[in-house]
Amino acid sequence: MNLLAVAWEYWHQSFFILFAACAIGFGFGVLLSKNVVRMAFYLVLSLGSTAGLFFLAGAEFVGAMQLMIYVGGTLVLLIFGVMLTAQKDFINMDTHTQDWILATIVGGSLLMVLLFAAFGAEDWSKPQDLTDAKIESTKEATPLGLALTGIRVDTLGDSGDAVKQGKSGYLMPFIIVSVHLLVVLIGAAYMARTKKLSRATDDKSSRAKLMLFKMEQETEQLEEETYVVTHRGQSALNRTDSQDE
Amino acid sequence: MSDIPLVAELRTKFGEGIIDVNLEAIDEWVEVTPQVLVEVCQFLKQAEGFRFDMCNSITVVDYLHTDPKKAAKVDWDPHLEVVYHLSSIATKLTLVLKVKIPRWKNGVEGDLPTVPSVAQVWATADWHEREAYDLSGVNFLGHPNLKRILCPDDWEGHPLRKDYEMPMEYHGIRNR
Amino acid sequence: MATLKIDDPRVIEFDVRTDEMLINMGPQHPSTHGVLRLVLRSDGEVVSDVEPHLGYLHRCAEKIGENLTARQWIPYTDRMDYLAAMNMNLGWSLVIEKMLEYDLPERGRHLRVIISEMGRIASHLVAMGTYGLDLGSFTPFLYGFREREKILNLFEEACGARLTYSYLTPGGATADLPSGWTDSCRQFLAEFKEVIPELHTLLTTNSIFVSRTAGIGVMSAKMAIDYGCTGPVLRGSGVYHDLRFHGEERYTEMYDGYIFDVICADPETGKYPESNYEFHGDSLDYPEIPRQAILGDCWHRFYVRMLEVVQSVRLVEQAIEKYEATSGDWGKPIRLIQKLPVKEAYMETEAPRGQMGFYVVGDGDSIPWRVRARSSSFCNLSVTAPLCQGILLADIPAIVGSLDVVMGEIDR
Amino acid sequence: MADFVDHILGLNDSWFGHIVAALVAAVLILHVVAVGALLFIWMERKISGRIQDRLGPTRVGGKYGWLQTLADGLKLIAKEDVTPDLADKFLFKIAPYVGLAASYAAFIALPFADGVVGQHVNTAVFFVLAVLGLEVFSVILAGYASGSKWSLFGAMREAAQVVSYEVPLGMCVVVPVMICGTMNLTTIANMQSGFFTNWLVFNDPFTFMTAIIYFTCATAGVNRAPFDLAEAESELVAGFHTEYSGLRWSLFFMAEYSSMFIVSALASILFFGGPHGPIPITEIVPFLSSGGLGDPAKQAFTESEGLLAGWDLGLIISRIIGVTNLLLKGLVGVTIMMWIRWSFPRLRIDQVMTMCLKYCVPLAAIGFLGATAWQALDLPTASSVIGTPRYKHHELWTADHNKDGSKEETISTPVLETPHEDDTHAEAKTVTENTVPVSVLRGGNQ
Amino acid sequence: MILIGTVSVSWYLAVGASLFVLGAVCMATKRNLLGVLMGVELVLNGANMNFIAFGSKVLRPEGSLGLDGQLIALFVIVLAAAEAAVALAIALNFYNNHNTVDVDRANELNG
Repeated sequence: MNLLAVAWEYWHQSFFILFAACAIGFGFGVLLSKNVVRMAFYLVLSLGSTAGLFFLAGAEFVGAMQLMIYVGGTLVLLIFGVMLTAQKDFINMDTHTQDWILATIVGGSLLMVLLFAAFGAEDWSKPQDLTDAKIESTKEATPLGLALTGIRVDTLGDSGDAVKQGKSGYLMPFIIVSVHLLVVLIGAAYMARTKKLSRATDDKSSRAKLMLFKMEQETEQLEEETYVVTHRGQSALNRTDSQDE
Repeated sequence: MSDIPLVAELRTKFGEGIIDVNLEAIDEWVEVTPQVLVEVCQFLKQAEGFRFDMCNSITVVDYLHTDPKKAAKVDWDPHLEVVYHLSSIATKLTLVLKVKIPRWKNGVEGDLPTVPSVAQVWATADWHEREAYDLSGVNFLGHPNLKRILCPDDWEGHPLRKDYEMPMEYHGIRNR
Repeated sequence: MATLKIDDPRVIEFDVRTDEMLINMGPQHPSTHGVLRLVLRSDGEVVSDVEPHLGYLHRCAEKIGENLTARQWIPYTDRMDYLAAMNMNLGWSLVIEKMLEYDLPERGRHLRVIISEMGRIASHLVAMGTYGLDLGSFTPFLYGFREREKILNLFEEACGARLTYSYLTPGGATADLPSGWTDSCRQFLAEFKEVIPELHTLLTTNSIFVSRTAGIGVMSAKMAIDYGCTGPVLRGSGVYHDLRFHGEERYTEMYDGYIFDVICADPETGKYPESNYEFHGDSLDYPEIPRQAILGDCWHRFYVRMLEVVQSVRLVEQAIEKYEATSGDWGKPIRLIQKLPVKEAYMETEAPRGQMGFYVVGDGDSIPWRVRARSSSFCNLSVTAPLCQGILLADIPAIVGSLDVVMGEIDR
Repeated sequence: MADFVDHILGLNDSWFGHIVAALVAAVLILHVVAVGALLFIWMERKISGRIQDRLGPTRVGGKYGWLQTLADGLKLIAKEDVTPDLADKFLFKIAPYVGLAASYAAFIALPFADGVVGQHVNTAVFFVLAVLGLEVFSVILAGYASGSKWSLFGAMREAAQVVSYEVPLGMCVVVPVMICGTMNLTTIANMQSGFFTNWLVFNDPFTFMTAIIYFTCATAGVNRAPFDLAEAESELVAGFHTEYSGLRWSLFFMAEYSSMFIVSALASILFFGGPHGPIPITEIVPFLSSGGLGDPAKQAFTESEGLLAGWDLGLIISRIIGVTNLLLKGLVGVTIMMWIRWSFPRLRIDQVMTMCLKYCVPLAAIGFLGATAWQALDLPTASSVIGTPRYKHHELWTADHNKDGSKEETISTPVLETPHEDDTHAEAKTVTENTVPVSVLRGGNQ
Repeated sequence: MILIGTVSVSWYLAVGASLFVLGAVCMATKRNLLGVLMGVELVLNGANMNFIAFGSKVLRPEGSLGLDGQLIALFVIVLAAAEAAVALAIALNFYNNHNTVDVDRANELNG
């Protein structure tokens, strides 16, 4: 009982393992599944669990940002793309076997190198004391916001001159990224529209008809006859003499 | 007879195209030959004092007595009558046009008699003529898409014909 | 239609390529009224053309008419426009009376005005309710039916039935109105006048309803006449034509001595006739027409129906006074096997949905030689194809709903 | 809570305590969702009945038919869960759970009263919006997995609508966050304690406008009332959940009702004072006011001493009053949504989109700019004019903080002072010259 | 439950590395254009993981990147959104002109 009690003190560690397993497991899901829609769904779950890892690392703001912008925005865009193109034969496209063998060899070796590096450096794997109090105290939403607007509140006391005045914030990159986003999205929207008529239906497609219908309506001038009449209707034949009584 | 302004105009314009004008009937009607029907309709639609711009209904009446006794008593021989009820919104006048056509095209059973279509004159005639073709079996020449409107497309026979026999079954469903 | 070349500058660019598909809307789709089937050619959002398929409710009532006498065919007229069965019976009775040159006593005439105008109110209430249902709001439907139930109770007192009455027959009506009926009718009218402004706020002046219907399915007067549309659909496009005013002698004499005005916007000014009629204390000022409404669009057709209800209320009030002034024979029905002369007669009456025409050819026997019913919804529906070209999928219920079609009448 | 459990079972800081504490919190929130859904379905029937001049359910279980939802539930559970053969089995089955999980997860960071919250998340507002954004996946998956082109239409339309309405929603939420200087919902709620003029909605005309726009975008984001394109019965035959039946279908509805509640609860916290009622009972009645707002010692659940530490009755009652207050406001929000649903026809998809892009986004932007200007120019707000004293926190970042490296910020004493009279940064003057006089309003020590 | 000691930066690096490799392999093997895009997303997330690991005060109280790590992670997320938009625009354009999304068949350079 005691052993378990000790193990559980580090709930941080247990959640880490949970989220890491999800992230890597669904990553494999993305890799192995043939159906492109399933791949998209696994990717959503994998990125969701990485957001969980960010929360565990104390980066709350980035975690929420990842959930909202990355998963809620980018992947929705991706799924829209999947929906529009995943028709008939493009859903299940399996890769050829020799690609698989080559990819696993290269991937595996790269992974080994990286893992060795990760665990090699002694400084990185020093265990820390992770009690609850520690987690609570790291509130960075406000300093993060301020840092983006140029005032580095958290490095006020450092010795370096520029840093001392807390002026080494991220105002410049912040502005550049916003302008960059604007330009990119406008470009993407412009590029995404098709230039030519939809080939499948030539001029019978609905938009072409709509266009022609509108043109006809303007050209054909509707002569409005006024229908104001006084007397009652009766057969035209039994009126003998004058036209109107 | 010819003192009625409309009839006078029609006579001058179409001569013997206008066969006769019946004034004693409850709704006076003018009988017209099929050949001259479309011009008459166009004229009636544009004529200054009349302007029959709405075609209320197109009906086909089948004159045929199936049992010989009654057939003998009647003075007309079997024929079809296509009746056009017109009315004018502008002048609030009404008119009935009639066209007499043989029951089958030059006597051959199964060939539908033909009447030129007035769908170009009034757009509403499009559906009325399709219904007349569907129920009474009259082939309207020049109709944009003449196919059955009320009965299923593969139905044989025209129900409103006097000599119409209900088919025994339709797609396996017993009718009688 | 001019053919479209690829490098034609007027070609509008399309966004992502979508494949055209044929979509079946109906015959059991919730928003089509009864068993109407619309085959849409659409790419998901924009509909390129619509083709209505009819005949799902076709019983060939005209063939049956050739085996029944005039009075025996009355129940078939009920089942044509089952939401306004009274007006159908009236149409058939008038044609037979025209053929027999049968004149109706004074009391019978006023009785017919009361009953047909009440039938019009009931039918327009259903039209308003189902149109609200098409556009997604459920509440007007229940408000409309709550009032309609009261009218049906009155009809039940008069003739025992609630939907297919067979009450007005050639020669008058099967029975006179029970005593006290006119008082309960007056009481209903008094209550109904309070409800009308409520119904207006529910739909007519509701900003979402206006944005869904104004400027949609615009039909010019010329097109309406060309396609044979009649009734509120025709008057919605500004054509001043109401058979109660401009109909045949025999029909318009029924409305002799009544003061009412035809609801139709004046094409130039787009204004409706002022409601000079004093209405539960203050005169009911019609809600004003929204900016984006164009003459001949769905909103105007709906608006014409709502105002016609006010005129019908006015007519019924006058008819009750005139009815109570007369006494004696209310017009007993003609003999069951009344011989029909060797003549033919055609008569159109102003049914709630448009001009309902009946054509009878007699051959001396009591069973007519040929019977023909010209239905108003049949022609009104024929307008959907040209109107629904190039519109959004969500507008189709709006347009078909504004035409207020009943399948029983179309398929006969 | 965990220590309370240890206290009873005699263990010291055992893992069992932690799990039980977590379970208690989870079940409490589950109740809000499940019982809420039950209540809302019954309310929907009753309210739509009243609007349509009829009675609504009166027979099932007593006069007011309050067991009606149970009957619905049983019916739905009894119904067979049909999966269309064209459907993509796995995605079809998982879609409703994704939706429910998303809207349920948002409850973690929603504070029901001052200390009564699942998990203190500093960026609570951002977290709730992010999680609500995930609900769109359940719609897309349901639409795609049902195989039929009708449900695909519904899914694509609704996904486009929900994603595009997140933009104005986010902009409206930024206004209260900016005024209170923190994203922590508990602090935002505490800022609005005291008389109702302290509510942010009356702060200045721009926040008033933002509150209204927030509510409209929230209704659209949750797919209710005039914006419910997905189940536009009249065109697309019940949109994306056409193929669902039985329990799965009811899960979709549970998700919809729970996200409706979250959105209106968020509205009440951000704009309408959250757990703090119009008349501050907890402050006036001396017995109840023992628990100062935002005081770390008095936090519930997760803190070490736990809710029932010293059996401080006054504290408990004031928390309970706070919780009921918030639930009632959430209920009012949901009622308004139902009221709108039953009195308006539905908008077309392009009208919904134009309304979002042409009306909601610009208005939200104006609201934001106006509120910023109002703050910057320090114009009189409702609370400063006739406001009663309210909880005021003050965040001070000075150089000497970081010297000892322990990052212990000075806890601004949660004394209730009327705002704006201590704007002279009294404490800031005494600090060394390399202080960055950033007076940023920050929450207590959560 | 093996005892892996307290969670340290190297564990985060390991997860980041595996995500990175998964993304790379996915980009290499997928024939569907959108599959490649998903691979790119995984790679970017792997990189983000490292930034957060070094930047978090919880894992390395002293000598950590401080806020810079998280700020760069923010920028990565935002730029990934922009990149995904452009990539999808290209993919849809390609789909509309060549009626296929298969990567192998994208060999001509025109149009």
